Amino acid sequence: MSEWQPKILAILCNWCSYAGADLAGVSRMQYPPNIRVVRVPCSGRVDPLFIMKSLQSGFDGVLISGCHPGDCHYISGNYVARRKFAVLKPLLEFIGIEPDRVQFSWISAGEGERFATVVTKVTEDIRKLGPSTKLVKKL
Amino acid sequence: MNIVSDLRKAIKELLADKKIDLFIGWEKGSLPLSATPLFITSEDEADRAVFDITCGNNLSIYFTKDRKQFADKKVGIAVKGCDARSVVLNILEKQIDRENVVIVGVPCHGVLDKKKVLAKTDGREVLELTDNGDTVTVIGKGYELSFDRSEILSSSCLACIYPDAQEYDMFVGEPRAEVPNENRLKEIKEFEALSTSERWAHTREEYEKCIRCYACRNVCPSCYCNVCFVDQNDPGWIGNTCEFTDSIIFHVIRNLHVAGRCVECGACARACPMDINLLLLNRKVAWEVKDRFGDIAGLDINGKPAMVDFREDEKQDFIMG
Amino acid sequence: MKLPMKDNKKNSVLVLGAGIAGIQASLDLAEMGVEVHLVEETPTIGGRMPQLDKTFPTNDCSMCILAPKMSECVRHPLITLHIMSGLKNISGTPGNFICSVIERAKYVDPVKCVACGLCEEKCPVKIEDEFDVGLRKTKAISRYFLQSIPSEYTINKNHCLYLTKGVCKLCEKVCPTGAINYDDQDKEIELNVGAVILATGIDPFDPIGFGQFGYHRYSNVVTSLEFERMLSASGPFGGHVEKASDGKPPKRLAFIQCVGSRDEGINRNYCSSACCMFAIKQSIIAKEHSKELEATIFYMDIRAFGKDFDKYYDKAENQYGVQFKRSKISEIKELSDGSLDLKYTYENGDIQHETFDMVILSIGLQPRLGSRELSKNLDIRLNRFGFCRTDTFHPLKTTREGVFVCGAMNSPKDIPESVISASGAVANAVKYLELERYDPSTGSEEIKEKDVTGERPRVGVFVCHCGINIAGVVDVKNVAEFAKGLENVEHSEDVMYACSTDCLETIKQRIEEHDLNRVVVAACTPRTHEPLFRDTISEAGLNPYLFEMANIRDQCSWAHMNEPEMATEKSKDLVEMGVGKARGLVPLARLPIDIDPEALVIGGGLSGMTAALAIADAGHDVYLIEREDVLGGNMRDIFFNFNDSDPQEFLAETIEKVENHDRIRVLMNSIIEEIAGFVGNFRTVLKNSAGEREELTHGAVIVATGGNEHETAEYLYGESSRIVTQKEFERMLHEGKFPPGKLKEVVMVQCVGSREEGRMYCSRICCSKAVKNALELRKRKARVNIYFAYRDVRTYGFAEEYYSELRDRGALFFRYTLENKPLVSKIRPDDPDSRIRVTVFDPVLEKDVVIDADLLVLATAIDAPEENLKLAKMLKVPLNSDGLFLEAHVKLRPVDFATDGIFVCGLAHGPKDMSESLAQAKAAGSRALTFLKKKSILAEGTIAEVRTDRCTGCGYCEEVCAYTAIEVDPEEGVAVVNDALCKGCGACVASCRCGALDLRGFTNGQLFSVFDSLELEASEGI
Amino acid sequence: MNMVRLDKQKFDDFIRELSAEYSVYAPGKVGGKTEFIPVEPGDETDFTSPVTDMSPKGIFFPPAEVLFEYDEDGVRAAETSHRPIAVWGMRSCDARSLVMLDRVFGSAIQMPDDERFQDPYWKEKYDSSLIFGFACNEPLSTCFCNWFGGGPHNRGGMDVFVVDAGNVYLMEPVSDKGIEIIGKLSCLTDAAEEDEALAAKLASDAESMMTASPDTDGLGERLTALYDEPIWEEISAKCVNCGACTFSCPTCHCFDVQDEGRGKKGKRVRIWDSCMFPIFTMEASGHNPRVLSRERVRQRVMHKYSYYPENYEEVLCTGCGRCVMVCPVNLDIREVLKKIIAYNEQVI
Repeated sequence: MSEWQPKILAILCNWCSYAGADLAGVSRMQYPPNIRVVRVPCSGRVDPLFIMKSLQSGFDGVLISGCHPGDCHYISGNYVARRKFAVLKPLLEFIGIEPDRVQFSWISAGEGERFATVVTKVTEDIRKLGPSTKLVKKL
Repeated sequence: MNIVSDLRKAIKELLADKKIDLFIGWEKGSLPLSATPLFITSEDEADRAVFDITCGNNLSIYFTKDRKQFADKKVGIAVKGCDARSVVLNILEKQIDRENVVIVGVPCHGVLDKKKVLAKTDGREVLELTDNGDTVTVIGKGYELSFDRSEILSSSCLACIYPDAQEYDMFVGEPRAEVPNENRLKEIKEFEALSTSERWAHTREEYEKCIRCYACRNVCPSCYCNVCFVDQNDPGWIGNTCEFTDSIIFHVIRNLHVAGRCVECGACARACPMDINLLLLNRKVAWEVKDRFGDIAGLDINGKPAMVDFREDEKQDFIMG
Repeated sequence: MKLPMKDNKKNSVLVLGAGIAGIQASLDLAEMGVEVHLVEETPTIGGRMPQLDKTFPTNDCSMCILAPKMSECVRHPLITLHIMSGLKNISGTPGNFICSVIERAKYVDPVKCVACGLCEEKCPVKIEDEFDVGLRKTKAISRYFLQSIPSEYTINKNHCLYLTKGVCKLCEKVCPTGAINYDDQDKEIELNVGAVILATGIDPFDPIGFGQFGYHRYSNVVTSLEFERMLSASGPFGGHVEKASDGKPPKRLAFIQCVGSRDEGINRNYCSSACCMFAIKQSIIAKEHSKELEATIFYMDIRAFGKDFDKYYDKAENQYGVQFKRSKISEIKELSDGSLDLKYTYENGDIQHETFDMVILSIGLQPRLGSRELSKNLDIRLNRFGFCRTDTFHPLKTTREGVFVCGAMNSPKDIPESVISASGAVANAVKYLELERYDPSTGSEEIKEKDVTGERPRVGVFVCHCGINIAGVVDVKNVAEFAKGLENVEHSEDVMYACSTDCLETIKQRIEEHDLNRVVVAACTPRTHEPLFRDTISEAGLNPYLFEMANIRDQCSWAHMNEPEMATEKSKDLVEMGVGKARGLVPLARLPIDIDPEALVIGGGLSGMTAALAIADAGHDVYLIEREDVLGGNMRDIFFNFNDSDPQEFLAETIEKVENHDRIRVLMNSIIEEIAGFVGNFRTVLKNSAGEREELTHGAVIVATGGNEHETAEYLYGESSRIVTQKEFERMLHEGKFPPGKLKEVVMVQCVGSREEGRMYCSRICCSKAVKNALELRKRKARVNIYFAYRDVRTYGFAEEYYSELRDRGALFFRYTLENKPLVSKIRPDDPDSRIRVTVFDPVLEKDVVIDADLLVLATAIDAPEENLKLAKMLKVPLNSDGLFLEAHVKLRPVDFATDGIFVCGLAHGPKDMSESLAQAKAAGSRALTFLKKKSILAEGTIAEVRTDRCTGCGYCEEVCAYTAIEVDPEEGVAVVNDALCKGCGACVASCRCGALDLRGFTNGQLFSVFDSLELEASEGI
Repeated sequence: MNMVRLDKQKFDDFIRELSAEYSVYAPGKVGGKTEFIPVEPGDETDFTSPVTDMSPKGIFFPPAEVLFEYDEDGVRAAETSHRPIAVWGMRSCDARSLVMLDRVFGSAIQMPDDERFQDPYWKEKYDSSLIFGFACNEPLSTCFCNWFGGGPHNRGGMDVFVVDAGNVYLMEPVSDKGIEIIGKLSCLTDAAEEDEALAAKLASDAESMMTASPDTDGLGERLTALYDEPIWEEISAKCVNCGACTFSCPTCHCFDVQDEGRGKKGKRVRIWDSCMFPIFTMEASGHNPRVLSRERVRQRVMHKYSYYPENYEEVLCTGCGRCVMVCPVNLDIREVLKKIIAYNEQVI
């Protein structure tokens, strides 16, 4: 691999987005191999610090995906999560982090194609930005 | 009408009527630029109470100190607009029992920021301060300077729209409701107008100064965790050294932890020994909370804190289409 | 889990049909400890729901909400699935049936098949895909649909080249596991069961041959089901609707309602009940896909009668701009460019033309093909439309004792009604069984669990080839080798099929050999395979939670088939992250929570009594609380029925049963002062009219507090003896006491208080009730003129027939709008018995009609009682904006609350008729029994926990928890998790600033370890 | 040795000469705050206030100091520059603070020569350092160095004592190192007699500006007697435990050790701690002997004025007044001490 390849952390909720990712695979939809998926029960489980920590660890971008509004397996977990992200995202942009580094989406269990599209877009966005530097902690 | 004498009278009455065991107010401090918190348990102590431009401290912080130290007491408290919101927020967060607190509002015209005064004097020591209303005069060894009040007010006050308590049991003087303030978003908008790299350069410059003393957190009336996430080490959330990414992440997460809870009292910024513009990010977060969820921290005693509430049809422009 | 005794007819039920109703019935039964045989005709469970893209009125993704139920069903140890099977006949007697089940040959060994799909890829025979209603091709060997459960492939013997012509065998050649078995034979088996539940569902109406709308002649005329598949993201077009004529997206859509419904000419004089909402949903979804798209719905009446449906209708019209045109389509013509010219007539006779790109026929629901034959085989009777026959007071009983029906098999139904009827049928079925309370916490074959506390992590990694599914892309050996170098990895190897029986043995062996205390399997998805591997490691003595999967197939090799090197790199990372997570895993226990066997039913109306009987009949003590001094509730005012059965007689019987039941204690004149506790352990304080208090303990609560007739101030109600509500009118009819003088002109006004500001919902039953009472009036006074002022006539289901009858009998119908309500005045203003002048605009004649009425009957709305709020607060359950109790999920959990152990039925949940109330009450009873039948329930392993030293008691966790599973203890000032109620979503954890909460199995530490596990090439900082 | 003088015009030359051998630190402005920063010839220094916002202790005892690093190849000492440090412009109070810190880090009193009790990170920097101390001609109202044996012209802890005398700096070597460096520097000239007279006048003028000290005799023992008295509640009532005092204090030296690692790579870092923080003495068991604010405030006061003097016969406070200035609630240590003295007299 000579060309630089971004590494993107994807935190997916178990019931919708992770299932959507599985469906993309079952449907043999092809998307860039740059994401590394972490499964959580619900997008409501995602602490904004997870995002900050993964950027600090050196991931070039982070994608968080949960159930569409109304679809949450846990009734309202994604709504609670949405408020956190709604504040985090503009704050990160405000301090000068490139907006595309951290992205959010809703992907349902039936949206295999959408999963592939989203991952493709996120990967391309981050590839354009180049390697993440701003929040990476050097050890 | 004299605010200070009315305030003293109110405190005395509360104590005399046994409505409270303790009143928290301010008294003149040992330095000309700082008033100091005063805990009043007897009527004669009430005569030490003052309220002026130096009374910056948000006294609601004492409710959460030492794990709700006043839990069993009836406490009266003097509040400015921002302090009142802290009290309300603490009530919503079960730190204060509404029944056990008597909120006494005082009319606030802004509190000074010592650092701004010292910038005006080029760092020369101030030995005396006179508040003339629109202007403020300071006297030091070999100089006397006057300047507009607005020049030395805490940045938090310059953007304030609720100078007075909206929730109170007594008010000394006439409380004002929301006061229009054209500067409310000025700083945020100006900063937003910069390019991403300019913003980042500024962030970097500001937060590299951080020495991780946590004064900002420790004076914050909304930061009352028993053990702050940054101090937890099983697991360790974030590094405690002055390494820049750790510092900025600490501050960003703290901003999020006070999202919908920050009353923009400015205590953090005034306490910062490194003079980091901490308010900028807090204000940005407070504005997002207001803009997106319609919430202002501590304004509605019957409401829910913003970050535990939701509406199904909320703006979700940040979610990929 | 200890299984109740097997092969005991007294403890097993056969469920025919594995749609949502069949699945729900099976799950409820199994949770009560009943052994279930679920017999399904197709190769998958799920029924119609997987075909749907979204569900109304919440636009939930259908598959998202169904999939968890499907996997729960397929994994339940008490449910035996018989796919591709049919029920041939039932012999024996109720309580002791012998069912002959034909299991058709699948030609693929389900044990060996790993659902890799190679066979389908290679199969040369293309056939129409049934699931995608012919919109795409599938193969002669296929998986029914991509997310079908079970996932194994089957061969269609009518199309397979080998089975039909004796040539090919390609699938056998490519199958990596040797799963193909061309010699497979149909089998007949006999099952001895106590009761049978039928849930064979419906078929969509087939408009072929229904020439008028040009279906199959014009390429851009499609059915609503086809359109649904087009809209579906997992459908044949990936959610991009396109016209068959030119493949371009349509700009203008026309929906034609009632195709195959409300049509006497084709023996379908019933309303299919769901199509109006279905069309509204499709128009909203289509508009969400493309903003410029225009949608018009051509309809007779919009029947948005369900909970929150009118709000949805309103949203479609006013927010999405969907056009609603009340008119009749008289002709559709295809134009040269494939677009369609619609000719339609408004009610005033205006004829219009309009051109559309696509026409969607909102097809009705009809009995399943072959239901006549089935009814003969099973000896049950059908109604005149071919639906299974039931009666008003026994809506879930077939004509054969011990055989019950649920879902849409006996009448067209939407999903929640199907789910309700399923649970309700279960309550009926269990009466024929002998059920003991059982204890799921006592293991049958206890394996001693190894204590790994304090041990250094010793991780075993198994990297699966999955034949060539993974190994064809990923360098599996390389990945396994790489894993050896990871910290704490004690053993790593590559295996051909990790899920195969011999490999599972290998895993157990390695655990033994290397003293492993954590296992990582890199293979397919944990969503399907985690339970299997967890079982495996627990057989080797490890706690099942010491397991982690890396998904290198579904989310790697299959998705990166052309990038083998990158896929291998990704696999390594995923394994490393898996090991990172595994390192920090700790054993988790599922702790038992004792369940009190008694139930508390709040409300002594029809619903409350029925629910109480359902539970009491199953052998549990029930406390039935009634605030008044009489049982019966609203039903005391119902005297007629569409058929001739007598509601009062039924009510009297029911009351007698309740009062004489030795397991029901009726507490009259009692109100609830306090309810505390949680599932299995409630404590309720009652106060009776004498002021005496009593404390009850019970395991479940059923809310059946009913509804009130809205007290209207409109239409001069209360100012004349000649203005009455439908309820009062029904009593008048019953008692024969009409206002003095002749009774010639009777006006009925519908929607009084419903469907307008302040009550934006349809009261659902008023149209049918008014039609019923009007017919009853006609029976008594044949010469009465009846004038019916309505907004939409919502006589859904079989009530439609009576509506036509009323029309046939000459009642005059006037449609009014909110802007143009009927005007009412008293002819002699001062006379309390004055006749009433009603002026109503007739949209057909386009002029006002004045009627001097002898009686004005108002169909007043059904209100939620104000006391609901108090009770809701005590129970900590939500109300909707109309003050009705809000169920856990409007589609799939219609009688449950999010909080376990509390259920709702009857008018407390929303307006509904007697049959619906009866079904829902039984359902609530049944749902309660799923808990009460257990001596204890097991808390989840992955639940939240509190570190009290860090907790400040701010209550944020309490606010975000949807299950009331965490609360701040007012004494201690710290949060306490209720293990019984926590579902493990982690919303509280992420909302806890103090770090006082954590989620077992997904702890902060474990997740941090995952984020930190990769050595990323950190670029230079700026 | 007598005083020498440095013409202020030659200040750049002075710094240049010093830089040849030393990394030179002097007060400068960083983001509006004054602290000791590395300087080069030509850089601006800032002497507006006698008390820099941050004390100079960070030069020798940084807020975060890497102790060692590790990776797969093993453990390595952290990289340092090894250049000796010269500090210009350190006031009397701060120079004295270094002596106090050196007693802790430099050696153990009982076994001064035992290397095991010497902090190499401190010693490496401090032992080779050169302190150009600065006389205070105009002490602030918050200064109270005279309370504990110091004074505006005190020479403790300095290698060279410097007086700002208008156009010139007058320098007086105090230590051997000071004599040596004065001898080496070419930009200096001998001071005149009037220079010395001026220095003496400035010294007495400055002394007269100081507020009178209360009777601090036996403060340590008095405090010990008060350990269990309720006065601590009153003293600590307004304290919000922000830690600003400890971070700005030139003598506070409590630290915490943190491991920073990811995968197989990492480092161990020493960071400043503060007795004001609730978790300051949190034990691994979860037990915390100082849960309450008053217990921690007492600890700070006791450490400075009782425990330290018990070991080293001098209080751990130079009276620089920084804590008085930075305290957000104006909890003035001078008032605290006065209160304690008064209470003590009243009780005992």
